[in-house]
Amino acid sequence: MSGKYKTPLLDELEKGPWPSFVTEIKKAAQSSSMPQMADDELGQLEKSYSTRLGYWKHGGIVGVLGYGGGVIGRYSSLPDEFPGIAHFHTVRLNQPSGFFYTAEALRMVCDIWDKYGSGLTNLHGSTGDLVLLGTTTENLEPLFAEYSSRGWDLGGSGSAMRTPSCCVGMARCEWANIDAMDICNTMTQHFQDELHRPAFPYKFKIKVSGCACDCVAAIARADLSIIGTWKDNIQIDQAEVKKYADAGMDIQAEIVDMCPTSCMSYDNGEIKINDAQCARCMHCISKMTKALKPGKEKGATILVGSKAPIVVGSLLSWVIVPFIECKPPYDELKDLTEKIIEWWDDNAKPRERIGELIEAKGMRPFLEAIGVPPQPQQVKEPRKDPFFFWAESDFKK
Amino acid sequence: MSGKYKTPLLDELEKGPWPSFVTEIKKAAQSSSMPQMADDELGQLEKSYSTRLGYWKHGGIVGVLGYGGGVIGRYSSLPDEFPGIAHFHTVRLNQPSGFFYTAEALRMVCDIWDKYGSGLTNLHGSTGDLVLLGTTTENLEPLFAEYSSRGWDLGGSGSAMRTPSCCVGMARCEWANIDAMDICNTMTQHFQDELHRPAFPYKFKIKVSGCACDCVAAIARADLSIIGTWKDNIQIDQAEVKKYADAGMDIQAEIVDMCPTSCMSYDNGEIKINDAQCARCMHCISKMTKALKPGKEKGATILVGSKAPIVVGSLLSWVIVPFIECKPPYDELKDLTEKIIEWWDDNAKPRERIGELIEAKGMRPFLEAIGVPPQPQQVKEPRKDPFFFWAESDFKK
Amino acid sequence: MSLPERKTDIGPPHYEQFLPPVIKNNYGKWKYHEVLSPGTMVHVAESGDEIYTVRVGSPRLLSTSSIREICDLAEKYCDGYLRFTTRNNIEFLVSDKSKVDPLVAELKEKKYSVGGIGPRVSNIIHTQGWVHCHSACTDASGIVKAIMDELYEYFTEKTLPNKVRIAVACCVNMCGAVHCSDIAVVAVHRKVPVVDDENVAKMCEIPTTVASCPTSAIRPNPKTKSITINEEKCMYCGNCFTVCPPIQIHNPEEDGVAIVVGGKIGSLRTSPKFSKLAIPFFYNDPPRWPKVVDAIKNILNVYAANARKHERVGEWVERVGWEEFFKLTGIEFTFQHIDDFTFMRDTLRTSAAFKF
Amino acid sequence: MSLPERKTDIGPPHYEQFLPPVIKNNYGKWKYHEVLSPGTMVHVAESGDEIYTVRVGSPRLLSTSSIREICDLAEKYCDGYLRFTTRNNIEFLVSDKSKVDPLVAELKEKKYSVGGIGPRVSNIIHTQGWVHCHSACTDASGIVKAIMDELYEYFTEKTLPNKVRIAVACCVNMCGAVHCSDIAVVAVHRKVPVVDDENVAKMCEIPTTVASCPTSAIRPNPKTKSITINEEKCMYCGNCFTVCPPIQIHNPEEDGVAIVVGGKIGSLRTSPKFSKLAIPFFYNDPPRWPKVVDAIKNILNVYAANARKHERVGEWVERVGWEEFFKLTGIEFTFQHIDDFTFMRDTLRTSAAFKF
Amino acid sequence: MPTMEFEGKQYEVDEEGYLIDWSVWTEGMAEVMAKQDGIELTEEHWEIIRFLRSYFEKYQIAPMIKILTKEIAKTMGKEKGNTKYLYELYPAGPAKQACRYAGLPKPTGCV
Amino acid sequence: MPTMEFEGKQYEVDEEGYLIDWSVWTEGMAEVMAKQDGIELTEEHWEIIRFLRSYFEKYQIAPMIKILTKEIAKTMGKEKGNTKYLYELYPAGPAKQACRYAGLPKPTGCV
Ligand code: SRM
Ligand code: SRM
Ligand code: SRM
Ligand code: SRM
Ligand code: SF4
Ligand code: SF4
Ligand code: SF4
Ligand code: SF4
Ligand code: SF4
Ligand code: SF4
Ligand code: SF4
Ligand code: SF4
Repeated sequence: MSGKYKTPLLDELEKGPWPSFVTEIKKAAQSSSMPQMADDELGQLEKSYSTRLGYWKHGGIVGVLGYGGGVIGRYSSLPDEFPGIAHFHTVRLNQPSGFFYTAEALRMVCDIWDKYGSGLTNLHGSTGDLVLLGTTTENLEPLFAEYSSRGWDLGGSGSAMRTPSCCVGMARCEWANIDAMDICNTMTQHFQDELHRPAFPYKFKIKVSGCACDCVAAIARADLSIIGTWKDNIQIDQAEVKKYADAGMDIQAEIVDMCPTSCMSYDNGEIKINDAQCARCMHCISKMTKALKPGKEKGATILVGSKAPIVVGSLLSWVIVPFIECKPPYDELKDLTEKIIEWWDDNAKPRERIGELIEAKGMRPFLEAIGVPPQPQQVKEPRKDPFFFWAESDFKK
Repeated sequence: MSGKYKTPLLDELEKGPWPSFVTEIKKAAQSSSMPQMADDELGQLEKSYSTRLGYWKHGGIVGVLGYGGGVIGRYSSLPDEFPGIAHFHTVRLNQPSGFFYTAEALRMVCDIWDKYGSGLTNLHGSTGDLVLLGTTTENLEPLFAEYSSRGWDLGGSGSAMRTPSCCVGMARCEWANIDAMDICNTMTQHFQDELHRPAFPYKFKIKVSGCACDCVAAIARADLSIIGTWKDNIQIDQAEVKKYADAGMDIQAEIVDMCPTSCMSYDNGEIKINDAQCARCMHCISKMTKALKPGKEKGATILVGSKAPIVVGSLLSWVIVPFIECKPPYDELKDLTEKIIEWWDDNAKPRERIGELIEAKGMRPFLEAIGVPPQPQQVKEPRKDPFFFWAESDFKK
Repeated sequence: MSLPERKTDIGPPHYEQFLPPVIKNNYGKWKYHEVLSPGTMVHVAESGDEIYTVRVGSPRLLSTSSIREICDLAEKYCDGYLRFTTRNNIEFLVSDKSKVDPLVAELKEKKYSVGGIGPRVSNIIHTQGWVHCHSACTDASGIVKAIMDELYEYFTEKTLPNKVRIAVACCVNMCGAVHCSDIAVVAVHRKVPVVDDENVAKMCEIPTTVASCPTSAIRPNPKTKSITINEEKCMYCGNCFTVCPPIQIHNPEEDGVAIVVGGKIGSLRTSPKFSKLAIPFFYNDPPRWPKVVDAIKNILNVYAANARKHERVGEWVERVGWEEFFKLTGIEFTFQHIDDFTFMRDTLRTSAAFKF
Repeated sequence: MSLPERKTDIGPPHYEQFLPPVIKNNYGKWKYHEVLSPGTMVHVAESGDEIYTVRVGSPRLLSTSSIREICDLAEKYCDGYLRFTTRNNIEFLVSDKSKVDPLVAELKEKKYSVGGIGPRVSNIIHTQGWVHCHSACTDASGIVKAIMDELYEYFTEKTLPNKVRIAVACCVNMCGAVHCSDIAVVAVHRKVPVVDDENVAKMCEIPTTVASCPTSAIRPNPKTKSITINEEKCMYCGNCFTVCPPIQIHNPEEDGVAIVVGGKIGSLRTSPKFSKLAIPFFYNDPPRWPKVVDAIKNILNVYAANARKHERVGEWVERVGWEEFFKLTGIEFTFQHIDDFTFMRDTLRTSAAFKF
Repeated sequence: MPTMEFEGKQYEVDEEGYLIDWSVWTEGMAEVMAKQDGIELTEEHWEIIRFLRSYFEKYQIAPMIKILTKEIAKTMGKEKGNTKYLYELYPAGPAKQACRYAGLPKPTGCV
Repeated sequence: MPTMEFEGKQYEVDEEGYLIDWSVWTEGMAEVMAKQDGIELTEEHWEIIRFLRSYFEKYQIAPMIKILTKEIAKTMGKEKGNTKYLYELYPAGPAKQACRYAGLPKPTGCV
């Protein structure tokens, strides 16, 4: 059913070694029960390539009953020219933590999607969802019924908790200090109502990484960033150190000299670490994984507030709790998260992310509301100007 | 005439090895023709020490005819209790560049001051003036007549050019890349009208340092900071390098490893510098002055905008012109300074320093107005957000 | 056909059911890993068990047909177990060592892009572009394809000083992690939006629209019941367009992309960093944006030639200085590079020490 | 007595007439210098000529009597030539080497403080305080005297890793260079100013007063023709008081001083730095502010014990981290330390790597 | 552009049935819209529609959900001041469905 | 508090002769003040006093010198639009002396 449009510009993008999304759009038309969708998607995209302009209307407000989110309404602004994509909504399926699948499960997702949608997907969306790209309003309810009955639920959208996501963590990584997948799954389940029924001032994202490598980029794009760490000493296997040296690693230059705190030394074939000075940055460990290991007293650092640049420039998340234990059922973490969200929800203006709110109100009211004391770990450096507030309570001291 | 008041608190500050300002106040009463001034100053200060409160009114508006600045009016808020300091104005005498004096000249200053003032001075004020502390309104005109007839003029105050100042520079420093004292003196003479007759939106300060050591703190407290530098290679005397090593200097640790650009090496007793990578920070030169010297192609970096924290936090000066030649009669420098001041004067609100104005308007209009192109040396790093302006002229390219 | 029973608030399927047995057995007990080739690695557990990972590139935009083909391969070599990475690559999870080489062979034969592990270019994080987003100021997928074709050998073979994370954002909403990428492309507008007063009055929340502007360029216009934009203040962010559709920001003549560099996410060695502006503008040039691709390749090559081992792009630039970056790459420095917004103070040079 | 002829716009006396001949002859041709003792150094010219400098501390606030005594010494040993430093020390410029030791001997005998050259504590930059300024929130001279008495041997004898520049500002106008000092004291208010409505209405420019507030805490009050201050927003900077005297900021009960550390001016090794808040408050405690003095001594000692040679206070702290600074000095970390103003973004920790 | 018929006149709506011009709304339109969705508007429904409408007329913006729930709690009792209750009345979501019935501009942005 | 007598009434001034309450000013006071300084107020002087006064009444702030000089240039000719001219008329400085005659609040701050 493909080949409805001539697409000379897009066809250029089928050349070259990297897999082509154009080919994928063409392929989608082959398996979907609604081939006209992918076809018209291709046609409209070709038009965009020649005019350098997109042809989508502003996001629509469609959804499934009982949920306020999970579907992004989308309508072509050229429905007469491309009727197959007059409706072209995306459905966000909440991915399993860590993006693990079986072939069987994925096939099921595909089968339902071919029945109700364009046959196009994103594996995965930037937030983490399994994104199904292109369906119509009338197909939403049946599609949801089929997916949900088979164990799949929708992810977040709108002014709501967004689908949490995480790195592969303990499932396949020797550095995971926390069970990122379990935490991610637990938080997702804990906040189901907040995820499906938008009632926040704006979006709220949670991401969980097992260590400071931060393989899910939590520190840059999550309102709540949970990053694993440890408290005690790095575990050293000197025999393995020797093997790295024997294999030609320049331990002094590559490891010791690159340690940001200069807390390491390398003498007589042995690495020594002054752990009190170690910042747990993961450099040495990651480059010598057989010889060095995180400590045993594990937990997480909680950071808050990162987001994209709108309105006044991007934010990276800020350290709020330097160390928190993270053991099932994660009550302390849930509790803290709830307090964080509550303060934000109570104080934010519409479309104000928590990072922006903290910036507007200052750290103090935020920390006081969530019951966290001021700590030097929360700042890179203390304030530079002499303009600081005093609360009545400070005078009693 | 001293001893009018009991000053048990201040007397405490006559103890200890560091010279005591209390003793100075007491001494002033001995030589001044108006001993009651220093006496009452002491009395009021003792009162401040016991009540923890100052007793001065807001700055007054006195001066000498034809000048708008140079005198800071000051009145005690307790004139009945301390009549000697009912008037207690300060006179700012413009110091000679580099703070050089002869005993003869200083004695002349003292003699006139004892005649018309309290006998108290500050050598020097923070801006650089020779500050005469405490006189009355009626004494201002005769005092000015005497000083000016003997070659002394007033310094700046109010919304005006302020008294420029500089480091000792070529007079006694082997690192001076520019003649800081000559530049300071030339600029002071060039801007006499602007200095004496306030017509600016706010104060404007110029400070000149001969090198990046910045011994006059120009980068932190001058609207226009002129700092000497060079363009070519650091001059190395390897024989002297050897002597430092022989004398026990750990050249690797103290010099090479502390070079911020890592552009030095030390091998076989010789220092090598990759001058293209040198930032001319002065560390190595200052610690090995017999072995290393600035290059020969000398000039200055022009920085703009530093100031104290009011209103929204301190500013350090920003690099505007990375390198400018500085030879008498300094036409290029004067010209640039005039353009800088003109743009500021045309655009600033009252009480807006030039750094604040640049912050409000952006670098572009400022640089365009003074005819300086954008250069990477002006920034520590390029902008981080994607929000940048385009002028019509940019589209023509 | 009657629909199956609808459920709500069940959340995602539990990940456990998708874990290969060797992972379930060694969960949280991995000892180390080794990168065997640009596309394969092995993780070894304390028990001695091993899991092999074979990674292949993905356009992320996948048809159900392609997913089924991938599933076939997973069943043939991995008992059906596979996963996706946080950068949208596909990972085959091979429990049986002997199947690794045959899998890789079949993948290569079928033209899959095996690679992306270790110090190289991995998949490009990107978002919807003209494929699906009304906000798009460029197409993401096309730029990504053009770049990855050109940098292909940095994915499949060549080694770099460290990982190089590339991203593309199709507008300044930056749905990827462009703001913290080693190298990234971000689409930007350059013209003040055009206001359709009649529809603004009918369709928009005026206070919301006014509040949306980062530079306070928007004022309500009581006469038209619409708004007016102060052209001097507008820096074309499009946030007003996001909240009020009749404010039109798209301008196909003058829209295009900027290139930013030097961001990073991990806290290794140096703190996470925002990307900084390297090149303020290229016109949209579909289908292959050749100048954009060249510019990125140039930056990558200069990095590869100059950085020390383990240095990320941003770490290298910060070591040598941005003035040196511009010199080495030959990129022109413009007024756009000088921050005049939130971080202005933080980015202007306040030191007499710098390189010429 | 008739007055001499009045002149205007003549500018300061030309420095040349005050230069010793050896300086005039070798102007711009100095080769090197050597620090001979904490209070003496020699500069050697290319010609081989030498100028010896003997530095003594000064309270800056000098009586004419004291200046004359200094002049006497200058005439006795230096042909009358002397200068002052940018930090208000006195420098005797000795052209005749043989006069150096006798000068030093006489100075010491007369209890002058010979020192301040090289890696030690030099004179404290400070300003008027209660001695002369209406804005003063503490006395500067008294604190300086108390500190210098305590740190005396760091001026006259002891060596530190590098120079330590101390400053005192008697209010946040910061007429010194407190904002870029190794260690500094800055006086701060802690209470919202009290508004005398009647006089504000009579004596102040309302728009100027409103505009003076950094946090927009001030609004005009049309009823009283005065202004009102939003107590929530005011952070006691006193700028409103500066432009409008009937707004009273002084509060002897709750005024006091803060201690800031880690600033520097020179561009050597690292960029110039602002000082950062170390201790948010001590009550004014005249005449000797003992807690302030102790706190400074503690910081100085911890620096001396921990910094590397040539490291300035700020360089040391940045190397070990501020969390370590608080640990080593035992200073309590409070809400006041966390920036909530201009530099907030720049100062919050955005990294998973830090010390506990 | 699709339209909606009401009392014999045609009104422009978008593809999701939102009135293009919020100012032409009258109460009867809500009934028509609800009927299309198979919803019978009770007093509880109206409570919300009226609040939305009056809030919008006062502030020119739709209230945040938390303001809506607070208001409901005030007028209808605390146990009803939550999203669950709102979704019972408006299964497609209060922001989406109730705003549409109330003739408010279609919510934009954050999806 | 010192006072100044004008038309038989006492007005509060500060130690430098500035009216404490700017609102009680009338033109005649300027004459009195000028006389004390030994200045004869010419039309040129009045030009400045009136401009200062009207500017203040409009904006509640004293104009910046550059605004004053621009205004003078406009009304009196370009060659007079400079500080030199102002200092000829008001040797103690326009900001200080003319503002005082015009009854404006005493300039504060920056000295
Ligand atoms: C689908 C997705 C991009 C993708 O191709 O992967 C996406 C797509 C859109 N994002 Fe996003 N965002 C997506 C992840 C992100 C991320 C990344 C993340 O979540 O980790 C960010 C940056 C992090 C953050 O939240 O700040 C992101 C920051 C934004 C913003 C800016 C928000 C801000 O506070 O600055 C907007 C604008 C808005 O909310 O109005 C936005 C808005 C949008 C909208 C809804 C456009 C709009 O204005 O209505 C896009 C819909 C596209 C479409 O037609 O399908 N999207 N968006 C991602 C969600 C898929 C998923 O659920 O997995
Ligand atoms: C005398 C002196 C302090 C001293 O003891 O040395 C001084 C004293 C005053 N300064 Fe200053 N400043 C003095 C150098 C400085 C410096 C340092 C410098 O010039 O290098 C600064 C910081 C640099 C800067 O300009 O930002 C400085 C920043 C201020 C400020 C804040 C200005 C700002 O833009 O933030 C004010 C407030 C104002 O202008 O209203 C101020 C205001 C004042 C006033 C006039 C108080 C006032 O609000 O009216 C003080 C008068 C004190 C008195 O009664 O004598 N003074 N003032 C210094 C001038 C002596 C001289 O001429 O040599
Ligand atoms: C599979 C994945 C996690 C997942 O849950 O999907 C993953 C897996 C691993 N990461 Fe990662 N990282 C993954 C995304 C990331 C990200 C996030 C991103 O790119 O958006 C980062 C942060 C990047 C940044 O800083 O900008 C990331 C920064 C690291 C680092 C730090 C590199 C550095 O020195 O700066 C390491 C350590 C290393 O490479 O030595 C690391 C190391 C690893 C190790 C070696 C961990 C382990 O022991 O298993 C894994 C294989 C490495 C490899 O691919 O070279 N991983 N890693 C992600 C693969 C993405 C991909 O397809 O390429
Ligand atoms: C006399 C004076 C200049 C003047 O015109 O008065 C001066 C003179 C010299 N300075 Fe300085 N500096 C003087 C104020 C400064 C200042 C300004 C200040 O403190 O307010 C600075 C910037 C301080 C800062 O960075 O915060 C300053 C930073 C330096 C440095 C950089 C030190 C460093 O490593 O950070 C050097 C180089 C050195 O010490 O090795 C230096 C070196 C020198 C040399 C060695 C230059 C030379 O070859 O003659 C002079 C004697 C050094 C000494 O005193 O130890 N001078 N010097 C000033 C003496 C002030 C005093 O009485 O103590
Ligand atoms: S973030 Fe750490 S624990 Fe998680 S996958 Fe990356 S390296 Fe492993
Ligand atoms: S984890 Fe980082 S800080 Fe700690 S020893 Fe290793 S390299 Fe150094
Ligand atoms: S700034 Fe440089 S040239 Fe001037 S005195 Fe200091 S070291 Fe010498
Ligand atoms: S001047 Fe500074 S940057 Fe240059 S070589 Fe010396 S230490 Fe290095
Ligand atoms: S970055 Fe912009 S254009 Fe791209 S998907 Fe996100 S909102 Fe849409
Ligand atoms: S595009 Fe951005 S800056 Fe311009 S008016 Fe709209 S919101 Fe304001
Ligand atoms: S710092 Fe403040 S109190 Fe001290 S002299 Fe300057 S203005 Fe006056
Ligand atoms: S003290 Fe400062 S912050 Fe407080 S009202 Fe006055 S100007 Fe504003």
